[in-house]
Amino acid sequence: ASARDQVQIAGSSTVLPYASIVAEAFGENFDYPTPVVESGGSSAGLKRFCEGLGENTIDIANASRQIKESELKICSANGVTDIIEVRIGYDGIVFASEKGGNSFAFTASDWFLALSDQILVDGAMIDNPNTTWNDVNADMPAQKLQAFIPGTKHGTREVFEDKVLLAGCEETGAFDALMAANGGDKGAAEKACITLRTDGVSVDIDGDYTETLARIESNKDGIGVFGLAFYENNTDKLQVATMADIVPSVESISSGEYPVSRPLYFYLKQAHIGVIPGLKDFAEFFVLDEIAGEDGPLAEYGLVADPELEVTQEIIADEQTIDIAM
Amino acid sequence: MSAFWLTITVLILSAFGAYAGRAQSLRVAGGDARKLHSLPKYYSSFVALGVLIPCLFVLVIWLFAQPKLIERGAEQMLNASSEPSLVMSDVRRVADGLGVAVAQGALSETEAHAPIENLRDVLGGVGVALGNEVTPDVLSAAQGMRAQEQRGNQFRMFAVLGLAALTLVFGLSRITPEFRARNAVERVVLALLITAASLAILTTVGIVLSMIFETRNFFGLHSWKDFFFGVKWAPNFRGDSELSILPLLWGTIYISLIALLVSVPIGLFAAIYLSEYAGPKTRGVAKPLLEILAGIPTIVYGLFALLTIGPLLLNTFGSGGLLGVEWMSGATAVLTAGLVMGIMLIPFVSSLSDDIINAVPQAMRDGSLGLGATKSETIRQVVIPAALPGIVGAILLAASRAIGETMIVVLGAGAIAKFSANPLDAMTTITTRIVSQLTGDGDFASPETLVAFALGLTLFVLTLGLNIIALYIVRKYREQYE
Amino acid sequence: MKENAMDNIKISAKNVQVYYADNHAIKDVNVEIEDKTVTAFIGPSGCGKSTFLRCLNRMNDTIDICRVEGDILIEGEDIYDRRVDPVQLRAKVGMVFQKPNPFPKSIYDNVAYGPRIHGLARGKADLDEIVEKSLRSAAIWDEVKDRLDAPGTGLSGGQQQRLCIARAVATAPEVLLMDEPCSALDPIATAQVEELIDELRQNFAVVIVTHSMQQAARVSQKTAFFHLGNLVEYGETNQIFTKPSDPRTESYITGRIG
Amino acid sequence: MKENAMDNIKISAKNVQVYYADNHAIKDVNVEIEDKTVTAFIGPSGCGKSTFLRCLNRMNDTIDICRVEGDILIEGEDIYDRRVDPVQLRAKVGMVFQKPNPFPKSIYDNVAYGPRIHGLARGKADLDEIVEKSLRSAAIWDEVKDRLDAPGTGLSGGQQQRLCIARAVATAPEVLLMDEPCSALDPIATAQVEELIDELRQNFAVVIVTHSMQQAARVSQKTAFFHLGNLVEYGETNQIFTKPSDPRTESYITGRIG
Amino acid sequence: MSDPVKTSLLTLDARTKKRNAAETRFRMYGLAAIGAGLAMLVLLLVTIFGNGLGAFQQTFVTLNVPLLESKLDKKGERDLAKIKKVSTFGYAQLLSQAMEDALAENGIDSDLKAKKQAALLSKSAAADLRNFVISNTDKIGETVEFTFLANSRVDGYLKNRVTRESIADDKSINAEQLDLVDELVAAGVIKKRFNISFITGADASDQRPEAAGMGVAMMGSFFMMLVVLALALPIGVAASIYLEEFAPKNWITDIIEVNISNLAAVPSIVFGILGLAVFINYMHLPQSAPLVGGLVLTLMTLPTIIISTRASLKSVPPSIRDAALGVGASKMQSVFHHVLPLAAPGILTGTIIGLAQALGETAPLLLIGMIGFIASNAPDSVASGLLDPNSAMPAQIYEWAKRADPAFYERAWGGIIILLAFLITMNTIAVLLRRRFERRW
Ligand SMILES: Nc1ncnc2c1ncn2[C@@H]1O[C@H](COP(=O)(O)OP(=O)(O)OP(=O)(O)O)[C@@H](O)[C@H]1O
Ligand SMILES: Nc1ncnc2c1ncn2[C@@H]1O[C@H](COP(=O)(O)OP(=O)(O)OP(=O)(O)O)[C@@H](O)[C@H]1O
Ligand SMILES: [Mg+2]
Ligand SMILES: [Mg+2]
Ligand SMILES: O=P([O-])([O-])[O-]
Repeated sequence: ASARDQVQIAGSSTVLPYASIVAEAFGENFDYPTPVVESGGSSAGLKRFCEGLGENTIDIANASRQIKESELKICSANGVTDIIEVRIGYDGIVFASEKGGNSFAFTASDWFLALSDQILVDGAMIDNPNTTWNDVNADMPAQKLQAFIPGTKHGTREVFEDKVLLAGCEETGAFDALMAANGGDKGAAEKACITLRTDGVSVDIDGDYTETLARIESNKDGIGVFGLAFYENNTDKLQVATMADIVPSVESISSGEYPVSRPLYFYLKQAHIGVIPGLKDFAEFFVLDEIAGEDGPLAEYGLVADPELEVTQEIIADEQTIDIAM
Repeated sequence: MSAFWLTITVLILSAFGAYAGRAQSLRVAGGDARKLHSLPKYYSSFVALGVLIPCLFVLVIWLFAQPKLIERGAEQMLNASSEPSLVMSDVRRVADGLGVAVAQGALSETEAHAPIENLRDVLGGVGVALGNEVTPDVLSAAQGMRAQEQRGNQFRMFAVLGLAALTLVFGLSRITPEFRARNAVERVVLALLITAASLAILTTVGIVLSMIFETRNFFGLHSWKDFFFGVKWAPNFRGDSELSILPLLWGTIYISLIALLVSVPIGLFAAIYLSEYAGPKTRGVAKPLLEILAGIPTIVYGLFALLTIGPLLLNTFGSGGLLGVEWMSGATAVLTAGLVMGIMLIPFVSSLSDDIINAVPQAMRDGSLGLGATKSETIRQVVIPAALPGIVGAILLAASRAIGETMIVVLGAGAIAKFSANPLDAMTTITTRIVSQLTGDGDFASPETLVAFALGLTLFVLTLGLNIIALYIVRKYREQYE
Repeated sequence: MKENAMDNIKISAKNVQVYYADNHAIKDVNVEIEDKTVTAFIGPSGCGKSTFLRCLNRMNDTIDICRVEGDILIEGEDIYDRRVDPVQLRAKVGMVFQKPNPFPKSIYDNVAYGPRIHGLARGKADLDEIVEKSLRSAAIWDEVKDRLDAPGTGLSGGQQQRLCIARAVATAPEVLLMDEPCSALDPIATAQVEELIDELRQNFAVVIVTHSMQQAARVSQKTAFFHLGNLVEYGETNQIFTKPSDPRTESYITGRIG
Repeated sequence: MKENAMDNIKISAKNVQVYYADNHAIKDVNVEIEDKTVTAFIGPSGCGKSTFLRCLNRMNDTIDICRVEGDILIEGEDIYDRRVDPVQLRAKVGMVFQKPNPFPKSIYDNVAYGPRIHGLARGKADLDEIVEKSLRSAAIWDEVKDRLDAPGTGLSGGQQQRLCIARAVATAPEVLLMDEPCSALDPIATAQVEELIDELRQNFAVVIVTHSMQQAARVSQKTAFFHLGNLVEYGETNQIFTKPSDPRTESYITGRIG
Repeated sequence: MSDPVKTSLLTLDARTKKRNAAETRFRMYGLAAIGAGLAMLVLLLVTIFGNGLGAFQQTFVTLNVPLLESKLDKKGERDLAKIKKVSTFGYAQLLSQAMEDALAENGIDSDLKAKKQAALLSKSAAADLRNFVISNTDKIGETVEFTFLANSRVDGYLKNRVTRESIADDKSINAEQLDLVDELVAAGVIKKRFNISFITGADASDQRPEAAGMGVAMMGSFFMMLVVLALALPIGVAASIYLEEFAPKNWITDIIEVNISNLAAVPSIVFGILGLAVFINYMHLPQSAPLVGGLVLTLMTLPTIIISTRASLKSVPPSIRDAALGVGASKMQSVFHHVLPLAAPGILTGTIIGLAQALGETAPLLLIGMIGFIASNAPDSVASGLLDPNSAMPAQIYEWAKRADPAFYERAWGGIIILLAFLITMNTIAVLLRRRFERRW
């Protein structure tokens, strides 16, 4: 067997477009071959990352979330101990509906009242009776409730649950009611908060944003959850809703005003640096200001640049690995 | 001699063996091939195979074993502190690079064995990229490895060529007029056939092995009672998920059933028309055209379900639809996926059944027509029963395909698991959940991800059971009618 | 046994020509087949006996390259008329083939097949009766009565052919065409089938192709001798066998050995 | 023509039993078949003639449920011995089947197949000669000589069977087994085949299963009568036909009709 | 067998009429089934071609680019290593310069900033230029004419996918830029024409849909099919022959038989799991390689081929086998000389369906690393075709269909057209072969 000479990356499909933009530019500007960036999801990527060291394992795992403790354990059990964590920026999560239809200004409570299985009415938890947005919030149009939200495989779903549903649950007071009902069991209360109605108002989308878009196009009432980058590429078909009166944009997310976003990472095997040609160069190239900075191509495509990019650059330059608490 | 040229040499020797075997057989028969037990070509194949098989076997083993042995030696030489496989890949890269450099004339053979300055540039110059500067011990390990490789390759050459000569002489010496060369050659062929058939078992073992450990991990984290007997499928990022296979199983069965209800009648009637009514021209055109349906990527069918069939059904059965009923609340439904999947499966049923129906002897049809049966009576009562075992096979294949389909289900039937008898409800299948959980964002060591393996293994066992039953039924039926 | 031929014509063929693509297999054959009579077709292999026989119930329709010209009338009605439904025709003109071809069904279902599709039985009991009667007349009842549910394809060659005869008889045809029905039967079974043919003759016209001149002599009243697609001679069986008028017939008949 | 039977045994079967699963189809048969002799197997349909015949060249090996016990010796060698290659055996003991079964290949290739796989011909010309000779001896050469490239399956039933005989003869067997080879032939072709059988007898042993007792009488020197799996009687043909010693033989023979 | 009622043949009795009606109905069902199947095919094809044909046309911009020595090789040493130091960002300036020159040459005034003007070009332009310079250092200092791809929005504008209304909220292009496009089209600088590199090129990142091509993925599929055909067909046929013709009927062969039909029901993703575990983790074959993809697809296709091959072997009449054995052919000879040729049509049908399935399959490729952004070079040898990372056509289509830029949507459908063309070529060969073997006996 002859030795592998290109960087091999796998993981998150959210990070994939950014990684491929970087990989392409890297291939153009360096003598190294263009890295291979596989998709398949954060979990699958990290799993392969933690499979072990060596040529027939990947060098970098992309992830739309931070690596978990339990995963690190398996990693180190397989000898993958020196892991460099690189945060490349943030992914904004936006709500959008069919262009030309009603425009929306949401709050977290609106979403909770629209989609939760049970809501608090007059001090009691009852089955969600709302059928139009107007029922949810008198300021909103009398449009039928129909939401296309990420399926349970997507990390975006977790963000949606944490930053929208749970927040709404607390805002509307339902959380306290549930805490009381569950005898102070926080876990149970949270679970109840994020339990969605099953009458077809909320539809899980397991596919990609293109599927959500198609669903909205064939169902004019639909409101979908998208990544910021996706929305920005499809402004001809979608109009974005505000959240707590903030219009989502690279700027408003970067500044932290717009609440719904999540960090994106990649993980790198230190042991592979120097062995796989171009690995470190690639990692450094990825977080260059010209690439991942505010004016770089990634931001242009929709990545919310990390305000602390310098720190990240240092981490790579110094090959700082994560401490694994064993 | 490189492995490639060695293989070529062995091939040439075995071709020579073929020639010599033929000549020798004719010689021992005194020039009269009729005195031989077998045709001369069997003697020649006997000698050729006798050379080829052992030599290639030794060569392949050698190719696998030598690098392992040499690397182990080099590893000990290095007594590497960090991950040995990585250092070794560096060593291997340097060793290979030295070979390339010598081949391209950038280094002389003697230079390649001496310490080399700025090796990275030298190798870079011949197109071998190195990650960083080469440490002396890596270089010396690489050089040692190269030397050993060269020695090993020499041994390999002697061993293989020696074996080739030996087997050649032995093969030729076996040739007598009585020698049953055909039987010997056929035994080899039979062994190959058996090997091919056993591959199915190996694959099964592989599948089970590649899933069983993760499945065990899953059952370590999640209660098997909930998995097998729970009623809800609700994975959840914070853990504490309900992961029961039953609603998924229901969705799988329901969707496959609808797909079969679409594809079996259409496919079977199409097959009947093609083989019994259509002229050769129609058949020659229609059959391959239908077969294209099997080749359209499933993503296209998925989009077709999402963009065309789903909305169409919604406009019919949904609120404000053509029928004025409100049976359907979203475009995703069991029926959507079932219909589209059915279309995809048409050629599975039609093409295979057509071949099988076509093979029913004409005498069978004559017998029925001679009794005054119409063509359709003949088909329904004589031809189809005669072709039934094969048709059942085709349908099973279609059903198998339905169970394994993902894209159409994701885009057509949705991602929500539920028990419902309404075909206009969204549901999902085991296979799509396997894909979803495997490609999701959850913690890969969590039950939410590991459940994919348990689902896969359970589905495997279930279909195995179904197949055993199907085999039993087909057997019984066949015993009656053959 | 002899009757006035003219009054009693069941099938009459006029200037029949049959082509398999370019192969002219039947050349201008004229023949009148009488009702309540057994007619034997004899002639060397490949002379067109089977082909002509298959014209009589339009079984040749199933062969794409086969073309039939001329008229074939059954009771004065042209069976190649557009209005004629070959299915109805074949119910009237039954057929037993050269190679036994039982269906891959049970023995019972093989025989019940015809009566079922033609709706001849009033009920299960009636059907049972038809099946038994047919199997009996085909001289196979005793051998299969205990295994009517066994597959018909599991029988020996001779048994299979007798089953096929039973199957044809069960549809109660008016004309029965038999293409060497006994070539796979042993003498005892042959005798029984010949008896059956004689019995059928009481009501129907039977046309039988045979290679055995003894058989033709035994069972038929009329014999037609074919040669290279031509109908060389047609007449009373004993006349054909004793004083053939055509030299070809004579040489064929005397060329026989036993 | 009569010879000393003892010196001249080609095949001898000792206590042969054949079972199809539980069906005891051949019951303790002992028989000695002579070289350069035609032996006829006769008996009612289903009595096991074909089954026993197929034991002689181990064609029964291909039927899973079929089990053969006892010894069958050809020239003193047990053909069921482990060391015997059934393929080699079958080249020595050729076979013609009851239903004609030409390969879906050209007529030429049908006949040339055996010589090719056994390496009997030295070249194209030699092969052509074998093919022609075989087709001639099967009395079909004149009919097919102009269309040797046409598919064998396109011939008429009789032609197909003669082709199959030609195919068997082409391999130059020592013993030729024929399972009702003439049941699809017309008398002229039958006579020719019978002549051929007589000719083959000069060099080989021929075993023929037939339903026609005339044929048995005409072509065979020895006759074996089977009944329900038993070999009832075996002896000189004329003795069997004139003074059968077993009452079953007698009733079968007198039960004949032509 | 009562006295038959004399009926005329010329009039149909009621029962016959009914039966004939049933006959006609039955025939119509058959016709309707074929019609339904073909109608679906037509519908699908119309959708595919309607959406995808546009991908074969692309908009190009022709510019004269001054390869300024001051930018590319300040010292004028023509030292390749130094020239390589200039990254694509450096070339961007040359492009805006060339764009300005083009406007001036054609007398077009524009208030747009240079960067906005250059944004009409594809992002691949700089890379194209850099590659040219690196391989033609002698041209530095000259002005060279280039034809660059236009940005996907510009391309969409020429294809009516992008309109002034639709870009109202679009950050990447504005109405003034479209005005400029109109003028450049009039001046003949921007042209739409057939785009061969869609058929031959490699994938491109999300920012440049205009540069993405199917060619390399096509090679990936081609090499995978090569592996599948070379392994699945012989192994499948060999296994079927053994099981159908030689295997004793015992529990071992029963197990094999059940196993095979069960493998047909195993979801394809599970084969991916197997492939990852066995071929990559255990046997250490390279990741993302068509060889591994081919092996996985082989395992997946085998049951289909085996099942259909066995069915057609079974349908060969036993009398043919008897005939061969009767003239002294060995079992092996009878199978290879007679049975196999007769079974060939069915085997080919199984192969067609199996290969079609393998060609269109994506799920298992996900796990062995063949889905994602794999923009390698076209393979230059069989070994690199099998071992170098590559994608496959359906994987490429699947990836494109997911991407955010709507320009990829058109390419996804265009890719499907290429996939179908590939499939139909493959099938035609098999169908022609099948027709040679087909006959009824
Ligand atoms: N289906 C067919 N296609 C082409 N030619 C045919 C077909 N059937 C028969 N023939 C040809 O027509 C001629 C007459 O054949 P037919 O089967 O009628 O003869 P036959 O008298 O019945 O012979 P046999 O006694 O052998 O059955 C022959 O030359 C034969 O080759
Ligand atoms: N392949 C088989 N499987 C099971 N039973 C069989 C098989 N072949 C023959 N038999 C049975 O064995 C017995 C003898 O059959 P065989 O074919 O030898 O009779 P036969 O004397 O040749 O009859 P025929 O004259 O009708 O050809 C019959 O009862 C038959 O049903
Ligand atoms: Mg005939
Ligand atoms: Mg028999
Ligand atoms: O692929 P994701 O993990 O980013 O959803």
